Amino acid sequence: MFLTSKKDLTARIMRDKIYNLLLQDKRIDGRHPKSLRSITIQTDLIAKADGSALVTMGGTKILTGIKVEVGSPFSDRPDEGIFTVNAELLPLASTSFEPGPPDERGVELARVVDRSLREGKALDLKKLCLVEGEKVYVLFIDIYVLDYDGNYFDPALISALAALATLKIPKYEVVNGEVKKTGETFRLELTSLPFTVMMGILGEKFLVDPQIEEEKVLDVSLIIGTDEKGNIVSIQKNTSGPIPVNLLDTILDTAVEKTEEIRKKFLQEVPVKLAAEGEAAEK
Amino acid sequence: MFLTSKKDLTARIMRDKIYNLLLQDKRIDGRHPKSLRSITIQTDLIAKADGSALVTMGGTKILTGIKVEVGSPFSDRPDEGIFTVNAELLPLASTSFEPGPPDERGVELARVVDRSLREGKALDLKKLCLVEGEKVYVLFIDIYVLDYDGNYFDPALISALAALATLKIPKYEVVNGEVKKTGETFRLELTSLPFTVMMGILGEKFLVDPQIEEEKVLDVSLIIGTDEKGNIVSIQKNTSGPIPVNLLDTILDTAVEKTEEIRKKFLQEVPVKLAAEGEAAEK
Amino acid sequence: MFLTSKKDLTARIMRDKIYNLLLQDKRIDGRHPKSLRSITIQTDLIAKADGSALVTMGGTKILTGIKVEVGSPFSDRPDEGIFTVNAELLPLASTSFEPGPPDERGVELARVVDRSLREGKALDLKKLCLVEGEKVYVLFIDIYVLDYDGNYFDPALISALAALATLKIPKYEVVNGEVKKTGETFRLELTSLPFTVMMGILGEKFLVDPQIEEEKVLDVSLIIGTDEKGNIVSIQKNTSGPIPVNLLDTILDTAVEKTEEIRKKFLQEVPVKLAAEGEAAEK
Amino acid sequence: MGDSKPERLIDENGRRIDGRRPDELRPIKIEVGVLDKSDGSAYVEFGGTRVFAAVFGPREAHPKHLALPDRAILNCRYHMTSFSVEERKPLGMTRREVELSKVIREALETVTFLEEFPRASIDVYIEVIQADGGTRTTGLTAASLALADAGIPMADLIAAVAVGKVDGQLVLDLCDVEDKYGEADMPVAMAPRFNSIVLLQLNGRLTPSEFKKGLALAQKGISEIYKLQQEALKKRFSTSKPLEV
Amino acid sequence: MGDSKPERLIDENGRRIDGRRPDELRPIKIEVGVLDKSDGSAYVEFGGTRVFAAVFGPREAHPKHLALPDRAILNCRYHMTSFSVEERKPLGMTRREVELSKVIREALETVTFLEEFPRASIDVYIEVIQADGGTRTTGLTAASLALADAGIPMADLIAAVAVGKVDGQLVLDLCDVEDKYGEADMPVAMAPRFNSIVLLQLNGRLTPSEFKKGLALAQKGISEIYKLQQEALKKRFSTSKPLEV
Amino acid sequence: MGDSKPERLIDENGRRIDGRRPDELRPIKIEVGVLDKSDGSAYVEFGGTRVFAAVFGPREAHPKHLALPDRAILNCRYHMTSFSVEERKPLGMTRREVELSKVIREALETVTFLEEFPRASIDVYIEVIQADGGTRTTGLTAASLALADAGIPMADLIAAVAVGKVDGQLVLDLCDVEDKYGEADMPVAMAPRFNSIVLLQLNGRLTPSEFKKGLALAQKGISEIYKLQQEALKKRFSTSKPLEV
Repeated sequence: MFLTSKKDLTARIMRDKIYNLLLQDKRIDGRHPKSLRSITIQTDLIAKADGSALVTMGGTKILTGIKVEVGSPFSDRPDEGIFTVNAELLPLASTSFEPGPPDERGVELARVVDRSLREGKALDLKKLCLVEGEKVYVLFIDIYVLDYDGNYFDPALISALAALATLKIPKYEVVNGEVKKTGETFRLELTSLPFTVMMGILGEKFLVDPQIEEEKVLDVSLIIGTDEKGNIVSIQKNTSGPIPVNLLDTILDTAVEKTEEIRKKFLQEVPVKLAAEGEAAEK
Repeated sequence: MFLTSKKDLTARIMRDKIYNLLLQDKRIDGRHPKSLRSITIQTDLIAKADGSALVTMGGTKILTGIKVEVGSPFSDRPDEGIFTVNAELLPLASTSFEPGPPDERGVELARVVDRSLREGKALDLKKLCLVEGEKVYVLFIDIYVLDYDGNYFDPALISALAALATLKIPKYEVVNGEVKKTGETFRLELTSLPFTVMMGILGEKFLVDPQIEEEKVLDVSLIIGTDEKGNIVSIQKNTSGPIPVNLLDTILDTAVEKTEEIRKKFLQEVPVKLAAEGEAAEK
Repeated sequence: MFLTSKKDLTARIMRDKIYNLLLQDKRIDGRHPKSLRSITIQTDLIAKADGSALVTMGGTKILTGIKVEVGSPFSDRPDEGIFTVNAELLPLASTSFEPGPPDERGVELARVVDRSLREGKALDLKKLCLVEGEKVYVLFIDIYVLDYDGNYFDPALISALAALATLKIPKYEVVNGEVKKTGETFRLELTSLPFTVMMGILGEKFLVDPQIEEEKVLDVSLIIGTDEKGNIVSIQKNTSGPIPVNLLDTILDTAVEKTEEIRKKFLQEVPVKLAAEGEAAEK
Repeated sequence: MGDSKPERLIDENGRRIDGRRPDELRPIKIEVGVLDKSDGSAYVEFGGTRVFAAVFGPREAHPKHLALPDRAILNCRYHMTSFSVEERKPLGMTRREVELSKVIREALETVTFLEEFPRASIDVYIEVIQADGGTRTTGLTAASLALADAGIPMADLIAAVAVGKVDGQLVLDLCDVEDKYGEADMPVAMAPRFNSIVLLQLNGRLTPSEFKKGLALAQKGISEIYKLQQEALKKRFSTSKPLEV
Repeated sequence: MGDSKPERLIDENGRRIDGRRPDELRPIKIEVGVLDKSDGSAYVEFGGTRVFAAVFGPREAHPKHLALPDRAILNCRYHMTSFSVEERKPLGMTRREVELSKVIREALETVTFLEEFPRASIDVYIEVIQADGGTRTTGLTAASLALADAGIPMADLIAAVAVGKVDGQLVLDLCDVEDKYGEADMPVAMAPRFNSIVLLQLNGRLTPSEFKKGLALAQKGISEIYKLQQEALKKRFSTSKPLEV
Repeated sequence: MGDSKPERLIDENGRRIDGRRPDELRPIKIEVGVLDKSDGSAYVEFGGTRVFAAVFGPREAHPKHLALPDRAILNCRYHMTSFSVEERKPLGMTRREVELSKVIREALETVTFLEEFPRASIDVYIEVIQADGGTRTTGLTAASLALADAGIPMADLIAAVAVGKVDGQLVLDLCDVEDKYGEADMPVAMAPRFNSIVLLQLNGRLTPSEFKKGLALAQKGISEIYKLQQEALKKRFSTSKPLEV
């Protein structure tokens, strides 16, 4: 594209329709430009996972499960547990997803969720160490997009956090340097609750949490993550197109406001155990 | 397909020909519907393998070799050795095979042979343990289809069993928990001799051990494995198409009969060492 | 092809042009048939590599870097370090290179460089042993073709040797069987300096170090490696086409002569530390 | 969970580990039309086994050189989430998933009028989100509903269930522990209107007479499942409320 | 090298680990037209970060079924040599490289007149030969020059740089140690003529006010880089001497 | 077997480890037309080295975009079974197999009239079932017979053998132990009618004069092999009895 041109005729017509609605602060599904779609969160629904959550955000449906294993720490962080995030855009979720190993979109989704959790300091990885330099917990956070109606980023992070919040980690005892399952489990304290909100820009207007028809015609979109203190903890411009610099201030303010709305919803729905303030502040 | 329709004209003509012969208990290569093709078995032909066998069944030719290594047992079976079965449909065997990693047919062949050996209890895996929980024998049973004239399942299992029956396993001594080759070898006792027979159904008739022209026009086919006591130890319906329930009784009886015929041939050709009855009965 | 026929018309015209020049001992870039293109060698340009060299030979540009790690020796050579050679024909170097894992040409390049180093006895691998049977140095020699104007073999080997000659290997101390970096480094003595020269044959004539336009029309080409004593240490015929037996004598003599020319250039440019004669002679 | 073999899988009252009688199915939940973006979909639970299936097509086969001149290609992918099983399943397709995708596809091909859509493809995706025995039969049951939901013409629905042998006794609809510690697992799928078997595998050891009894037991289960499928389809075409898993 | 965290990243005089002021770029070296066999190329150094970029095209898209009827496809591969980083990078594309290839491609698409070349492809290859922070921004800076060198029409060049937060202070053009031990890394790329951001990522933690100051700092750096780019292009079209790395 | 280096590879009588004289080939067995389903095939043994080769084609190149307008593509895959070598070879193609497939293909291309079959492909598959030295030369010898058996027009057959240096002496047709513990291995393939070399590699160290003697030794072996090939082809076209390995 040259900056914002979209040449395809049908796309143009849809773009005009969506843009004209936006000028009146309206959207094709009746929302206000700054309204999120409705969010539902179910946790603990996969008994074989150590933690799991099914999250819907409008018509987008995402299932995340976590398996806990014991492994070796990274040599430069001998006293910290490890987590990895994978994301699969399942072909049953959309005609635009193909079977096979994650393409660049799946990789991007996983990495944006990973960065938001990591830089948003959701976990205290030191709590996941069993034997320093030897044995630590390894959390495999696996995200599956089951139905894709636009913006998989925000619900993916919500489902990852909901699965983490309700995670039951097997307890181990250390006997002569070897670790053995005790049969009990413990809950992980979260040290922060970072959430993201996807922003779409069309002309000089913007909207939050685009659904699929909107996504297709936006000039550009970006995902912004913030924590409960209003810090920005992750940004990802995820499509081609220009972001006018002068729009960014308002967009950022809106991001802080909308992620706070998600955070409230999350705290209502998910029995999260938050670390005491003092602890959470360290790193 | 809708159940048994095969629309291609040439296939239809061939189907009619084969079906009309079947109605007279005849086949295109002169066999009776319940006759197997002739079987030849050569063992010990690959000196670098610990066991090997070349089996022909009519025009289908299969080479299996076994390499023995020492590895760690599975944690839930600390006192048992391990075997794995791989199968490659070599491109030199047929225009329908492509170079590259095993496609679904190669995977299916390997898994059907694996299940037949495992559920048919051909081996006593406890005899393949060196140090409980630490070191066990690992048998790599690798099957190569060299020439494909229909039904690779039955000769593949025959060649795997012939290679197992003549396998020379390197002896190890255990010295301070370490294992060392002694330079000697020992033979493995087989605890059972499961064989399969492939059954093809055409209309209300069926035949055994289809060759390639028959395979192409069958309504459906299945592979049935039995042991020497007449137990059914594996079944695999391996093509699309319906199996009429009322044909199954006769098909099963025939399977038991024909695998017994293969077993006799095998015992004539291969110097197999069978475990004493008592032992074989355990699990 | 049937022996030397090249049917494409443009190729034919170019071939005739190059051949007619050759008959007058001339080439399209003004060189004599037995003249190498000019060679430049820069070392130590990648600070994050333990050794590196950028080599140009005419318009062909190759960057090699070496990373040193500590690993386990091969069980049949417990007192020797290990080196591996990889080569990537980067897509930015030529329209004929594709992104993705090395194709057969990249594999061939890596293996020819590997064989030339190994059989040319450039390194004394015993000097790369830390704890016999336990810990040895592992050198990853990674070759990247940045610009491809014909004959990547000779400059690839030059760059590998220049990176080896200037390699700074981290020193380790052995403390209770464990190895620990001391923070110091040492230089590797080279025990020999094998170089290759690529030879192109056209009719009954031949030339050295073809550039890309020549490569495309040659009847056949081969790469010959020699050491400083005039031994032939590697040969690779690397294209289809016939080598007339009667040309080989002259070609070999030229190869010895031209690699000696490369060797002189190399010794001028690269601060190589050669092992004492006596040591180099052993194996 | 499932870590060690229970002392007995059938108690003195003939009850199974989860309280069922030998010929009893687990609680079954079926919903059709649960995923918006596919042309047809279904969600099926057999006890702890939970499966989504979605269908796309008929649509132009892609890449084109795979298209067949006289009928549609039916593609099928049976896949499990990494956390659906006891030990984390590695990402990518295991050999087991490759094999099951094949036998499920062959079952579906048997009842689908592919000849009506030359040069097209019909893509069936099955996603097992929790595995507690019988995932292939549950997946196939779901897939045939998803095909129906997509309006693909079929000669019949496919209903499927596994039978097995546990502590020497034939039982219907194995759960994971019964599959793991039992003596045989035999998945059976049928096109009930034709009394035809469209998928059949046996992993384990049965006498011919046990096989026959097992098959009869499977047929009994299949006729129950078939009814539930028809009810679910009827419900689908009268209403469309959102799914709660 | 880079093995352990320095005690402080900014000294009492406000100087950074490599002696720079917070708002100072590293020494930048730009050469255009450095690789003979591509249609356009550039080599860019930002301090220890060294990157080649090459462009092929517009040329016929291959395989053909990927061609678009109304515009060119822009492919982009960002790749690092195995020895460009502290720990040897495995051969093949890491997930990080896959993601960066995507965001760099999207930035380039934003300014390129792809509509002028229907059914064509334009292929951009970026090779990082040494990584010392800011490889994606350096790579993008180089790639837009390589596109210009190839004569591909663009609405503007792209100039890019990372800003970050180190020891609590905002700094321009992070080097590796600052990236690793700092609190935030925010790569920014712009089409300066349009005052538009074409790449934006944040890995770390900033307050909204820090974000705004950081963005202004990035804009300052970008305008300096943009000048250097224009000079390098001018030089390219007046002469063409060989590159010395 | 082959685990440790024998004290000497040539004894005081000038006999090699397997009793041969330095210029002696191993027992060679050649059969043409051994695999039914290919268009041409051959089985060749050089002592313990055992190889099948099969040819398919000329047939339409697939996928079509690979077809060449003026000649056939010749594809070649040299592959070893996992158990053909001392240490189990991993499944899939090793780098060695990739390289050998290339040089074998180039040798075959040299003598094949590919121009007679525009847009076609000819596929050559070589399967080494036991490796005891000289697998590429044995494979190439077999492949050229399989091409002849398939009726593909060729300027000449290819006969091939390795020469080497063992305990300081030049020997013909290396076996595995000689290859492993010898000083040089030089596979040579020729089109004897043209006195042209079509494959040549050297792995090891030879003086120029040793090279020349070695080449002469190879030529001697090649002329013997060439005769055996011709006899086998004659036999093929007069009879066709089944193969016994």
